[in-house]
Amino acid sequence: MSAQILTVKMENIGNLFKAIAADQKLYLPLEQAGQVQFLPYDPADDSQKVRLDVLNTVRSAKDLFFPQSENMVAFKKQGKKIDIIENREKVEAFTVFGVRACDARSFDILDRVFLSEPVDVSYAERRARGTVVTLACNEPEETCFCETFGIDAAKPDGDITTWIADGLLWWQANTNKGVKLTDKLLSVDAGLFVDSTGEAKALEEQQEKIREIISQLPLHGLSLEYFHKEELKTIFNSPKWQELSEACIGCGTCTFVCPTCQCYDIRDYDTGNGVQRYRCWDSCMYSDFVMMAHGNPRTSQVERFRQRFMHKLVYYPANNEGIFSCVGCGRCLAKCPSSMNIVKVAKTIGGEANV
Amino acid sequence: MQRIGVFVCWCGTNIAATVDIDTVVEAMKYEPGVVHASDYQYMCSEAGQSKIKQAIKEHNLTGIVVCACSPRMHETTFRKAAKAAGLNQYMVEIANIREHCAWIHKDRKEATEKAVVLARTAVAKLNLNTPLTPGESSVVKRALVIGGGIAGIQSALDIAEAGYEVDIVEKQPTIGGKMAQLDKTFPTLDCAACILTPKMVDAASHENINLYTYSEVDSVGGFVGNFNVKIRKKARSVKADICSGCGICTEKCPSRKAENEFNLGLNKRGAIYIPFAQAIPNVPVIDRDQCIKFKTGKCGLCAKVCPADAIDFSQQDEIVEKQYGAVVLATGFNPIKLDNFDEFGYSQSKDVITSLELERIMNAAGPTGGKLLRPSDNGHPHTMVFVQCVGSRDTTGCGKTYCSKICCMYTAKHAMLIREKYPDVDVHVFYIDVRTPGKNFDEFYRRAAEDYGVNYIKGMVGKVAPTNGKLLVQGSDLIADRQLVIEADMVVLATAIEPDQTAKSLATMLTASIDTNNFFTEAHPKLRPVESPTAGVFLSGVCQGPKDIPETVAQASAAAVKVIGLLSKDKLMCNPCVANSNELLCNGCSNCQHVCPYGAIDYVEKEFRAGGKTSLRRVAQVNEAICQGCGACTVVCPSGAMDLKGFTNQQIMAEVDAICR
Amino acid sequence: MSIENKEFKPLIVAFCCNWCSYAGADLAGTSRLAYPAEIKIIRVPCSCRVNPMFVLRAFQRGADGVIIAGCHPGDCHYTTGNYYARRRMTLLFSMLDFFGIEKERTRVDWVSAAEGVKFSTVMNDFSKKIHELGENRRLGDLRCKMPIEK
Amino acid sequence: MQNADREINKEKISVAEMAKQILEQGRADRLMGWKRGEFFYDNSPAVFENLSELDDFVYDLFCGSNLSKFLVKESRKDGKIAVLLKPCDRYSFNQLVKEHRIIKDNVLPVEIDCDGMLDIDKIRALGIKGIKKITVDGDQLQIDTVYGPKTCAREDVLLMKCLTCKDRVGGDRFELVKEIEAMSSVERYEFWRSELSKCIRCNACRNVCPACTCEKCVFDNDKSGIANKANTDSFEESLYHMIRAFHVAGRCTDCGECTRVCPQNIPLHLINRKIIKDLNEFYGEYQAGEDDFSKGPLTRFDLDDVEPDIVMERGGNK
Repeated sequence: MSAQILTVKMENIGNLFKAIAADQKLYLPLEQAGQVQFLPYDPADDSQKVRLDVLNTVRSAKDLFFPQSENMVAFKKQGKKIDIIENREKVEAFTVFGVRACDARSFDILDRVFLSEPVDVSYAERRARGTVVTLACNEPEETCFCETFGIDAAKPDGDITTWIADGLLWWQANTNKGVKLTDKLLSVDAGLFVDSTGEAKALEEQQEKIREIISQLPLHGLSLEYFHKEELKTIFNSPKWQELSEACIGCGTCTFVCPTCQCYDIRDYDTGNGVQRYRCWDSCMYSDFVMMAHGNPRTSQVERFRQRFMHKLVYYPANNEGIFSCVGCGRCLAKCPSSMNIVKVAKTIGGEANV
Repeated sequence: MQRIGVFVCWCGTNIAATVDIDTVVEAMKYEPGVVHASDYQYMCSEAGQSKIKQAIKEHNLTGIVVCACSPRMHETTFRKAAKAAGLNQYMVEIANIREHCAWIHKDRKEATEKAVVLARTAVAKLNLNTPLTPGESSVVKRALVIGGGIAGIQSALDIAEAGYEVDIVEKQPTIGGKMAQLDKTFPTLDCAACILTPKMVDAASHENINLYTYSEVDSVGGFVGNFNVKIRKKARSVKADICSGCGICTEKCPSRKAENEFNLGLNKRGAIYIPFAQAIPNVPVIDRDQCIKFKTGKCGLCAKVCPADAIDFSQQDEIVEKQYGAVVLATGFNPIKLDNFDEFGYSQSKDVITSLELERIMNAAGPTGGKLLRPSDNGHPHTMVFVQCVGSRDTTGCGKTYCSKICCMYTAKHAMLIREKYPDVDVHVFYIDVRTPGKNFDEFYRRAAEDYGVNYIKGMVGKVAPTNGKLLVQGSDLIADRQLVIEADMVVLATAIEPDQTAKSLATMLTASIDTNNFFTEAHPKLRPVESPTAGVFLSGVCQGPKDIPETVAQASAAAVKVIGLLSKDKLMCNPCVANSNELLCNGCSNCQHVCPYGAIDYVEKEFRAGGKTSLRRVAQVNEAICQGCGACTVVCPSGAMDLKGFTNQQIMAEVDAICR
Repeated sequence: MSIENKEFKPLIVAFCCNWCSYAGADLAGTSRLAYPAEIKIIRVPCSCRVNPMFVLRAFQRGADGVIIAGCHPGDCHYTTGNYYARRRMTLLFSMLDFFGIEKERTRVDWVSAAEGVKFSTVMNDFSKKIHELGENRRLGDLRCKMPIEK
Repeated sequence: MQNADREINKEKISVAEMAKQILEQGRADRLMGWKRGEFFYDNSPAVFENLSELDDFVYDLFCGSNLSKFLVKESRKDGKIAVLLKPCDRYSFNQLVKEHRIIKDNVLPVEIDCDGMLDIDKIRALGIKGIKKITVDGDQLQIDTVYGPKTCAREDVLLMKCLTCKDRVGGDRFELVKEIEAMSSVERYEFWRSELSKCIRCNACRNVCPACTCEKCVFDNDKSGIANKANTDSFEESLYHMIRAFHVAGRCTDCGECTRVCPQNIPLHLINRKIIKDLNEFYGEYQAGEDDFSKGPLTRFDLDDVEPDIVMERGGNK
């Protein structure tokens, strides 16, 4: 707790949002038709309901850095002449407020993929322009198991970390991007924050409370060490995959709600006055995923199902110093139509080692 | 990628007047796939077609787009031209820039812009065309003629002459139709019976012609070359093969109350009757509503007196099912009902008659034995008034909008015959315009007006009021510009004619199209006047539109030639734009089978290898000979497995895209 | 065509069945009965060939109105085609209306081969309605409408 | 024509007991039912091959999923499979048999009773979190959570499809549809824009729908012209749901699965119910899957069907 901690009364959190949104776009967990999403905050529109109590948005914050679909390039053809038009979306600076600890960790997992050579230009640009303000979750749910991946839900990382405790919003900048935003806010409205670096006792109590709840969650103590130790081939050839994948209907829900899924497809669309090439999320559960000239390497749902969890628990860790490509946010546990998910897979494949 | 040639037609000035041809040709050069674009004054002419053929060879084109008139006009012409140049005839698309563009837009810029869009759309469709080869289907070497009037008889005779079997179905007990009721025929004034009855006898005796009189068509299935027709032979209650036609039964029959339809109700007939003496077949028919035996069970006198014992009360309707290669419609006409025209007093006085009734009165075989007598008191008329256009050229909605074409000539004929036989009778004719076009027709009318002193009055009749035995005809004389009243003994109304009411149901059965007046629509007034758009159905006589006997006979022979052309082929090229199912996508859910009007789809279990496994799947198969290509199945198929060759989903989507670009 | 400044020029796609309404359109042409040039006709074998996908495709690519013309029920060259089209289009229009798309943007009309006059009056009337409604903003793909620039 | 023969629970024994008997007596080689999940509420559909696997068989308040669509794949394997069908699932089963998507002879349909399944999203919406255990007593639920015990009424957390269950309670299933119809055209447009813009195009609604069983869906087939993987424009969102609603029109049995599985809780069943309401209004009452042989409303017609411009004249749709 060495760095400076500021607090804002919960009642005038609105002014904080207005201050942030003054010169850049601010994304908040807003309610739209009964669902909470990260949507741009519009200071003028007071019908927007900010929902900081909801644990997880259905579309994770990944959508702000790696959107579901984005233009790449367009071609226009006149007779024999083709000209290429760069029409990628221009990204200005933005802040996203209310990111949970698990989602915050997913950015690091995605960075390892998109920011390593060859760098993904549009992802890098969005990451550079975005400031992540995380908010600790006071009421984790039974589907949470971020602790398994060494994430401390009480102390989420991110450019700025905030907590809600004792009617106050506690604000702590961690990175220089965070400091820059804090200084800008202070320069705009000095009275916005109260410096309470010393008396953070209420905050520590809240953090203890969070950690205590997490220790009581049903999935507390779930360990995936089996996937580190066990040899890839035995996991791959386990007979349990057939039984596990029976219920899977091959939709893309688990992949599209997952904050760490990173596969995408590039498609062209003939708009009538030119061809628009764009990138969009793809799901390994789809039957035409990685469809190649000769056909599709994974022809049945068992193989596709196995590929998804092998990638998260075996292939990705193998390439990234053992870091699992899962942050335990629990979205796939809640949203799968057949209630099949990574925890059941881990327990069934891992056997007693994982209980 | 296709190599497409675009040919823009000027159509003389029809298109060039409002569409800037060069802009269209220039615009087409940039369309994807187009390698050649040119224009010509008359693309459908010999020179135009050879320009196309030459361009096909020179640029080795894989498809051509012709921007000209409607495909319904010259699609077959340009397909033949392409075929002659070695190109598959279905790699031809037509952009209709005349009827749908040049003729209906005044502003040149707007019309040109639309022409470019329509041309671009045709090119977009052609890019996705694939060569199609028409399938073949068999031809049944037998024709069906519906209607036994002069039109039906003439067509049947000509077809039979060519050696093909013909069946005539006539709903009256005898063939002959309306012409049998006429006395004399214009312009030669020879008697109708002298022309008609020999043809009726030929028809009856010709070994290739079978007569189904007192019969109706119940249902028609199948399609060109293979019509499957059910004919209902209504029970005559007389054994036709034994009856000698002596007619004793018709004289002895006690029930005399029935109106004689043949004489239009001017006299009565028995319950068992022969319509007229020269009837073919000369076999009586029992009218079961009038016959006392059928109504009360007593009588049966005809059976007793019949020397050949040919009466059979137990006879039932009989359904005959036969196959035909072609169908000729010759259903003829009827005068319209005059309920809407009571100002002429038709329902108030028996002396106000229609022209057809006058034909019966003047006919030697008619109710008055040919003497001109007033129906009310059988007296001799001294003044007769003819009223033209009763119900024809009527825009008020209670009559027919069209001109019935034959009334001016037959009224001139009536006037002339009456003046010649009874010089003491004054004849007045109220007319709007006397229309006697064609060979010897106008001379005929001028002879009636000048030589026979028929008083033609240009004006309309306002009212015919029957007052103490006379008919006060109140009309106007536009030339003398005065109102006048004529005291007449008889008034003859030249009534409008309309198609027989069976036309509507036959059109539905044969899916032949009819117009708002129930006349059958011809495929094209000039290019294909005697064929219905529905392949295998031909039109003969007034069922296609008002016409006189010379034209009817000419059209009847024309229809016969078309039928002979069809029957002479052993194999018929059937429409290749039919449905076909992509078996990899097909779910086998039989939704398409439910909607197919022709039952052309059935299912088969097939082996499929996918992903290393073979699976047995139920897939749809289309019988290309039966499918007519309507496309109902393609829309009800969710996965798009069923598609229509020539109008595929992709092609129509490409057309929509091209239009909205 | 950019949306604001230009005077609104609607784009209307008409699906005409080959046997009746297309022939009706030809007759309207031969009788020189004008109707607006913004109506473009696509020939289909029968009104039952028109797939709701084509109607939605037309709206997607920027059409402001779609009209389907077929034979009068009972006159269909394929005996039953227009009966199916009638049921399907009634359902489509009702669903589009349920999604809040102005219901005057779509229409079905029966025009026989002899009704050139009716064809032209129907097209003029439909085009007038679309003019009143204005540009189709609710059911269109912006990518197809906006020209592609830097 | 008569429906395919089926197994009825005559002696009213427990479902688990029935499952055991069927496998024991060999009346079927495999049985399709539900397997207990990690928590109390996440049961998964599963195929049981032998008695030992039946140990983690479960039939409780959280078996809302409709098993009939799995049979499209399962009935093509050799051997006979028994399937547990709740009253609302039977319509989907009949419809799939009618369309030859299920090979009837390889399946033994077992009709089981059901008195309403629960919706975990509704329980969460009541603010109940950290669920550890749920016990039922009468019409109340005792829920033991990390944040202390909570209770709620069973009636308040029933699945949407159970509120108007065709077998049990007869609520007016078109109530919400009528509400939307009463809105003005602009309001309806706004309502559907805000609902459909949530769609993440995950295809769960299509892959779970028993009426959507195409070998290759038009949205996956590039040659169809409307194939797409993402809602790159607001139009794509509407197009996907409109075309899907249209493909199942006249075949949708209103089983409510699409709304149950939608991760964004979009009320998709309202679109299908609107079409069912229209079909009933225009062409007479019809319940898809009532039997396994009759023709649906869109594959038949009447000579005097209503004209399309009835949509223009009807009141309510301002």
